[in-house]
Amino acid sequence: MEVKSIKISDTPLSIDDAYQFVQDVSCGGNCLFVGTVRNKNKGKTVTHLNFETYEPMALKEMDKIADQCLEKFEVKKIAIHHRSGHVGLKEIAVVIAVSSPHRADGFMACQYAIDTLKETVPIWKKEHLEDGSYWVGARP
Amino acid sequence: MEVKSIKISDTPLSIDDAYQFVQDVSCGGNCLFVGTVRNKNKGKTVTHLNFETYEPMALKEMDKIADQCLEKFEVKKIAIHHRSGHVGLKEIAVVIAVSSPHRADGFMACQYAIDTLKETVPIWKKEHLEDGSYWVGARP
Amino acid sequence: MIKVKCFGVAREIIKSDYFELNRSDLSVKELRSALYESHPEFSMIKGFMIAVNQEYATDEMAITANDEVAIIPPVSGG
Amino acid sequence: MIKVKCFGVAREIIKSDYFELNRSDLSVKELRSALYESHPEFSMIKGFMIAVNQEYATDEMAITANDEVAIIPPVSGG
Repeated sequence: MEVKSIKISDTPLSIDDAYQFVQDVSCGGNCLFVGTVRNKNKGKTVTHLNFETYEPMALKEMDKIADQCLEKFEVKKIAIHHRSGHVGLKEIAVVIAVSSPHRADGFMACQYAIDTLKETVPIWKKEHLEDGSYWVGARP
Repeated sequence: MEVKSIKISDTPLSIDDAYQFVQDVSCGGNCLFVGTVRNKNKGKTVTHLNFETYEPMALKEMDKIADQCLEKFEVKKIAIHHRSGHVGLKEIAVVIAVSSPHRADGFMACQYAIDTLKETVPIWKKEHLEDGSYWVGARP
Repeated sequence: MIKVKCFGVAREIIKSDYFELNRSDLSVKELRSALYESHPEFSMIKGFMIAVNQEYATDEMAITANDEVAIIPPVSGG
Repeated sequence: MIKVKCFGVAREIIKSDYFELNRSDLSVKELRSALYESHPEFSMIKGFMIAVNQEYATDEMAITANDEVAIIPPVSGG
């Protein structure tokens, strides 16, 4: 039985796809994190994002995070799906879904996965503003 | 702007309904908890659940939880949807969705909401097994 | 006459959706005692709360005939 | 010849998807120094990691011509 779903997609992500993958008749708790594009960042007006990925390495790092979640927490299945390319306002940038017999582990695993993804997965976000664009987090 | 969606429904719940309600262009983080019916509990085989509700009071208590989340955490919108009646295996018993500018608050609010719901909201779960049924948590 | 709504295991103990008490006013504590007396099976469950007008009530609270009263056995939603 | 993949702000600094270094082997630390020397703009970003064969590499690691090498500027997914 496949317990990990790891994906980078240049087309819109579906919350239901991630949910359907993780949902399991042996688990009562499903925790999901859905990251979306917001219209403001530090007071500036955002028009859209562009995600650049080092795809094979990003998939490997996402897979490692999934393995860590399965090892550290009592989790049955995990999905980590990330967008690439042009992502508009309110669109989904990332979906993480976790199923677990006990909900506390599901929350911890889901939070661990998104926190770690933001630190280790080689994906870069260019934020496009009304008056320019910049690579998020690149400069001091 | 309505920031709370509180519902008890005798028909299947939709994750997307809860997500669409909370999603907001000012928020980058959406945390969801989806409680589903599992096939085993303490080694016994479950066939389905039946939820009985004291509906007007349950809605009031769910509304209080939403207010507490909005007050305690930096949360923009919250949805708390619960099923009533016959709920089959793998079906959704409860959906909680929270949008927040910062994800840590979203996770805390979502977990607070489901933990508190299980303690205070007058809803009763009858678990139907292959060989009988019982009210969950009623007896020592 | 005070009418008390019954849910879940309480409904099964009372064998009805409601319980009628031939009193015009009493405290929550007195209602509890009356229930344990008329239906000793209540001592076999984990306890119960009383709600008055759809709010959890303390033992000291007074109940009158116009109040909406309910027995709240241990909840198990979610 | 060692070919180094460039992403994000590194791609904009290098002005290409890759950077070619006329060496047959060197350490990660030496690659870093070579990059800072050829493109001083690297000192204006928060730093970068080097990946060798799609894994984060330490400064001591050796790079040879057959390795897949990449500059990993501060990541910002999610």
